[in-house]
Amino acid sequence: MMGGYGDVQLLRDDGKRLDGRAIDEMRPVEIKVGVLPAAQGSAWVKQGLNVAVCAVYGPMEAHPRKIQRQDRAVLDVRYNMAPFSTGDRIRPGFNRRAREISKVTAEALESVVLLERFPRSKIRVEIEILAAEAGTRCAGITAASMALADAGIPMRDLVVGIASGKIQDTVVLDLDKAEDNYGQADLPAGICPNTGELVFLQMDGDLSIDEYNLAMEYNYKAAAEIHEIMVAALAARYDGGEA
Amino acid sequence: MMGGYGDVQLLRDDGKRLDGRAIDEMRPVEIKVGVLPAAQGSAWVKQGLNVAVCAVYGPMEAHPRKIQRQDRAVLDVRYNMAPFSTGDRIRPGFNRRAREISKVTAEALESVVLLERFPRSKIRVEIEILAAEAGTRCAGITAASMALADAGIPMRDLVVGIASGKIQDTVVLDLDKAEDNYGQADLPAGICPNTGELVFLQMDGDLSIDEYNLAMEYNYKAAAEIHEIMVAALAARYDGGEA
Amino acid sequence: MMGGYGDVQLLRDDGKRLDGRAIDEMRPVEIKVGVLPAAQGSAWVKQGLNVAVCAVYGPMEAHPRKIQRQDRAVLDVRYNMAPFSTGDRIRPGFNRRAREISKVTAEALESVVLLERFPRSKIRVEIEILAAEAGTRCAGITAASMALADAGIPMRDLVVGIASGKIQDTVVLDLDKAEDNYGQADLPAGICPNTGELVFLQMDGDLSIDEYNLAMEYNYKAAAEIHEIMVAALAARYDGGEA
Amino acid sequence: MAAPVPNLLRQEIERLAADDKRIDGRGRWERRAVDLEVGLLYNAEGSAKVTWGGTVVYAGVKFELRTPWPDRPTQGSLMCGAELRPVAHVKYEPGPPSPESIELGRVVDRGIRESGCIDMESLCIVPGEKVWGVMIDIHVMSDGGNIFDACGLAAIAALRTAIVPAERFDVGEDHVLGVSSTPIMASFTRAGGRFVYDPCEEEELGGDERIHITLGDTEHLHSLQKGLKGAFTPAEFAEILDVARKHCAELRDLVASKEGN
Amino acid sequence: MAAPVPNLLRQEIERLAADDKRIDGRGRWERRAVDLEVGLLYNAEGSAKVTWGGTVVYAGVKFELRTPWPDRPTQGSLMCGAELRPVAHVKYEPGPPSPESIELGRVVDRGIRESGCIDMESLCIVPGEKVWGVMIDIHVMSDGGNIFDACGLAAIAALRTAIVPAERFDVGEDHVLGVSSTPIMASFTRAGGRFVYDPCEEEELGGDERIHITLGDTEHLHSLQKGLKGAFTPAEFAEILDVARKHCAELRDLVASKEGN
Amino acid sequence: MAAPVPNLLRQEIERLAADDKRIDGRGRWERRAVDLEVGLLYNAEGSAKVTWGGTVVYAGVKFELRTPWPDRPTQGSLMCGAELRPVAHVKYEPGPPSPESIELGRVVDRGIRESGCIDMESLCIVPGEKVWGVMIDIHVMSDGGNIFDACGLAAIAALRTAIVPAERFDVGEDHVLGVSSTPIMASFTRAGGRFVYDPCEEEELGGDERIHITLGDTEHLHSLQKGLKGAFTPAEFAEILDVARKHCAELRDLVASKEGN
Repeated sequence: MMGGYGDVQLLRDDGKRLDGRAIDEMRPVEIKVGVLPAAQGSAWVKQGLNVAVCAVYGPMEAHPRKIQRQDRAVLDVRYNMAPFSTGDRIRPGFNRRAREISKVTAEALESVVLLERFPRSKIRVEIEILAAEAGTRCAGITAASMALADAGIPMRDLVVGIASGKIQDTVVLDLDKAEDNYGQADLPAGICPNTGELVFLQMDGDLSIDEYNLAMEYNYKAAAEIHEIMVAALAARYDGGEA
Repeated sequence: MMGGYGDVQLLRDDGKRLDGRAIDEMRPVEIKVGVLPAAQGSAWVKQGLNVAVCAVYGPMEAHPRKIQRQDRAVLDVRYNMAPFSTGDRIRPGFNRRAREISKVTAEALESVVLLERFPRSKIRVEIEILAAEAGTRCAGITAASMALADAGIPMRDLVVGIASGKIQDTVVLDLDKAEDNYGQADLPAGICPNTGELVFLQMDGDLSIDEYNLAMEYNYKAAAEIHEIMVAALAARYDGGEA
Repeated sequence: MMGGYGDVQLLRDDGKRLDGRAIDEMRPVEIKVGVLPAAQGSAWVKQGLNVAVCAVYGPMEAHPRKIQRQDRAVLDVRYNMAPFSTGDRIRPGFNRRAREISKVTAEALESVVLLERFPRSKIRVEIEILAAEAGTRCAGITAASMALADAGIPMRDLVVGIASGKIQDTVVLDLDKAEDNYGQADLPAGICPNTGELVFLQMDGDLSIDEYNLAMEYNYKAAAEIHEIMVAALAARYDGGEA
Repeated sequence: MAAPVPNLLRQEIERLAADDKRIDGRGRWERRAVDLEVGLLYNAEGSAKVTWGGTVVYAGVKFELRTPWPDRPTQGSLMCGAELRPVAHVKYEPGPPSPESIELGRVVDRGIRESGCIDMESLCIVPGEKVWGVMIDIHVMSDGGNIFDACGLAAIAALRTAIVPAERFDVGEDHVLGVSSTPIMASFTRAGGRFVYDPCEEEELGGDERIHITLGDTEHLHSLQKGLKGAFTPAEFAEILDVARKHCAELRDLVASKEGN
Repeated sequence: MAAPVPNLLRQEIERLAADDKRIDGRGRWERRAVDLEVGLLYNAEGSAKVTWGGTVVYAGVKFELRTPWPDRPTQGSLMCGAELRPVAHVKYEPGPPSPESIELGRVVDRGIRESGCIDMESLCIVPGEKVWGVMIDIHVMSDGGNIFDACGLAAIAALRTAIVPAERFDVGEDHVLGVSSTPIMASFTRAGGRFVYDPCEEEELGGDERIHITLGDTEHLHSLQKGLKGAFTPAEFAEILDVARKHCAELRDLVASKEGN
Repeated sequence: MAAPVPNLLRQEIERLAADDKRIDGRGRWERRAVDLEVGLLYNAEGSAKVTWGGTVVYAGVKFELRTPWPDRPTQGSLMCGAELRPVAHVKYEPGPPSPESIELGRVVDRGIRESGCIDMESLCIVPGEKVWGVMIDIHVMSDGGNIFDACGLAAIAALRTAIVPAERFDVGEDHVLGVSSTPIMASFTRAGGRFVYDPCEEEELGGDERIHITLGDTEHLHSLQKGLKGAFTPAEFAEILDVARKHCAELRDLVASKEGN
């Protein structure tokens, strides 16, 4: 955000975006569950050219003891970008950005998983970004809630990760890479599709309060669409009898 | 020490030092205790332009178990320089110099704290250098013994940190930054003002045995002066009823 | 291996190697045990200009508990090159190469040590390379099995570390530094001299299956020679009554 | 420091909340006393100390000469880091940066960076060759609750009073670092079931969700962060945002009052 | 994923071995089904996904411009790394690279490097100044046994389908990375007292010795590695080597079938 | 290696001290036998092995070409490090450098550096561009007590016999590293209530304070360090210093006897 590239043209004369999308149109989303045989539950999310894969393990005994909670499970969440997922290779290992995203993703999921059902245990959620084209933290949150569902972990609601943003003083849904690099703001959110609650929220850049409200309206609209794809993916898994 | 800058003039024609001090005169010292509300005990020491702040926590249960001592408390001492405390920013994290100073400071304090009163427990001593102008390890030791006193930890004696050194073949008290950079020797000591014992001693550079004896004489003289300031600071704390 | 230096001449016109050795001749080997007073068992191996020293400690209680095995001892093996052991100084600390060699060395030794005699315990094997002239992992394995014997740890057999390789399309025994740098293949093996079994094997470069068989034949021949030196060193230790 | 009795404390906070009260007697949207001092520290090119209730925070600014990134040859850089060292509270352990300290540093960094208050072009000395790197380090010395707001305040105050040490680096005359606006953070925590502004240490023990909002001079949003476990509704957010506007404006005036000293 | 019952399982594997059978019904030298896909991942200059029984592995190739080593001014460089991240199995923990992952990466690396399939001279752009660094990263996503062979296959397939992104780096036109041969790894484990090819997860639970063999197009050996506790005889090795030749040839054809897609 | 029985051992040491005796039969100010060998190690440009009672220590010197620090364009650099690796004693664990090993390296380093025995200007090759970096690494192989003095001795002996490998780096002819004096360390520990010189392993088990003194050729002090818990008086220090002078002179002669071999 705010890279000082105000002169990059991101909207066409016909009001559409460079890739032909309308301002309130999200990139195509595909979702599959049960993709990793070694995991308890897993999911694969493709949003535009992003690919996020998530494995869930557990509930299992939490160790060392000092991380155990007497009244609930702990979620151990890692968000990781594969070295080949970005334009320039990134060195393996947990960087500051990944640690922050892991933390807020864990907190979003803790808000919906019925942790009190599994005292003293641990649930591991492993999010791997295999290809990154802006919006990976949102794709990762969607993948994580799908993998938890695939693992049969009880939840109050799913979580949909989705972002809107601002480019050329215009609020748009679901920024792609160029829009993220040269845009003016990004507002990623984690929305519970049934309750309408927010369990994840970040923002950077520059948004007036009215722009914030419009961006959030787009996020809610997209969350409903993605929710349908999620439900269909879960249904396909159990219809197919693969479990 | 021994930077090979023998031609830098550090004494004026009138025999005084560049900042006007006499050769056996220390920099102004200010001390306050009870400066950090979250700590069990705390102290702030300003010596010249050095600022050292210390927080003490405990005694508390020592864990993991393997660090416990059945017959006494362990002291967990950290000396740390803030990134902005020096001319060039220093990267956060514990470097070799800080580890050595932490070790010898801990050993100095262990020599006076009545550790046997608190078996199996731990006392944490956190020394933070916020501004460094030569002599921070000594200011840190003084701050630490004040913070321990403020926390009500029983001690055989206080410890005063103070250094003398050699510049232009002359022994002087309490080197400042230029004197430290271009001088010939530094002799920091930790002195118990009541017993007269040494619990901390380092030295580097070049000192004849006679020069060593004179430098140590200056150190003892200054320790008595600083001790008065320390006692006054503790008295002010309890008079003021802030505890 | 395969550095692309095919034009370096490593064989003389008389069929001998640059240092005068025949193609199936190994470098001189010297072995001593009981060289480190603080260790339970120790050995010093000089092979050519390589110097490998090994200390063994234990069996001792394995801690932390989670590394304990109910039915056997664990071997904790470290292979480390001293900073001054190589042409360019190497930074202290465990690098990827050292970790791999430590792993395969441990696995070789686990294949001969009677671990089941010491349930829940740990045996530490510390290999230090003080001078490196190609072949240090093999010298380290030989030193380790000698130090284990010196410590009185029961073993099914000793292990001899020895390598053959290929230079100028010719299979040769025991590559030295130039041969290792400019050669075509290296085949280090860990051979049990009594059973004839292999407990360690690596290879890189380019070897036809026939070349492999010849190289391994050389390795077995050398292992028998080194075994005699090992037995003599152990005998000297106990004859000398130094234990 | 009282021993934490989380369950009893939580019940007490809930009981008080039912009467619209808080554990330290404040109103729901009331702030604790804040004291700001600047320019205290030798060697820091800009510095600030914030005392905010029982919280004490220092920030220091340092400069270095850097080669610019090849794709941004005329831009300097800004780096903001926070350390939650064990000096600040019995709960902080030594070791590598915790997720909490990384989040703290990154949220403060985004609020300042994204406000655009520092023109990266103004940090250029020789295009493609030499630019200033500005580094703000925040040192939390005593955690008495709401360290996010205290750190944000210390950071912007240290920046707005910083002097670029051009003479020491032989690249011209010392000058004030140009900072064109004053982004301010306001933080809220759910305590007793409802959100409150400026949580104290006891209110943070509940561990319920926090919302951090950074507003610029024109009341635009520059950074948002929801932290910790919990969910909230858009209506709750709208109410909070309104409170944030008032407090950010007040604290912006406090910063202004310390400049030019 | 069944809970591991090592002792019972070991007995069952031994019982089956006495009848020359394996736990998943395969013959001793039989391979599981292998699926190979290439070019799947945006941003990777070459990529491959291998599904090998219950094992799933991705490999991605990236390029960077480097200054060559002073003693090899006309040579580029190759780097191959593998990560056994906790995504792949409940048994993998987060933390610094384990000895297992280091061994995996280095064995795959040696097989490719030592085959000479990439001419380091072909990676030179300006001698002494600018060469390509080729980096293959292998990401194990699901460990269902025999990850070594799956990683080796993914790595060489990603390399053989990689495009050198010269345009993006302003050093000419994009072109295929020249890879002159197809080194393939074949791995064997002792299970039930004898060696088997392509061990499944249950067969690996025994923890007995493994042998990894990399063969080039001409059936020369390029890399050998014995892993884990255990001893073997030269005769056993000779038998294994023969099996390896057949399977390496088959998998080499599989890679070829995906090229030029 | 006897199992440590600290309490009984401490009592025994105290009992002996009352009769002015030591656990290994030595007098209070007596030294154990010291053997010094130099030039043993291929690849090290200078090397020494010290066997000091049950303590065995190697030191090796390496050289590298460096760019000088901008503020000292005509000066090379010296770096001295010590490793207390787990090879040396059952009490040493693997892991990052311990405070003990850092202190050891820094105390040895200061004794050599501050004596001025190496003229940093003599390490300059091209002012502002190219200087020598001299690196002494000390490897403790067996800790039988008083490793400080053994490490100090090994380091200065390795330095005084080191050859600058100028030919290998293409900057002239190989030559002796000029080392103008021979700083020697002498260490004392409180055992049985009084100080003793050259503590053995058993005397160190008490864990009482140590004093390390480095003296130069003219008996000037170049480094002091008090380590471990404990207090001492100026009078005790004066007595120790006198003993140090005698032993440092003896060991300085031992170093001299190995030079030019």
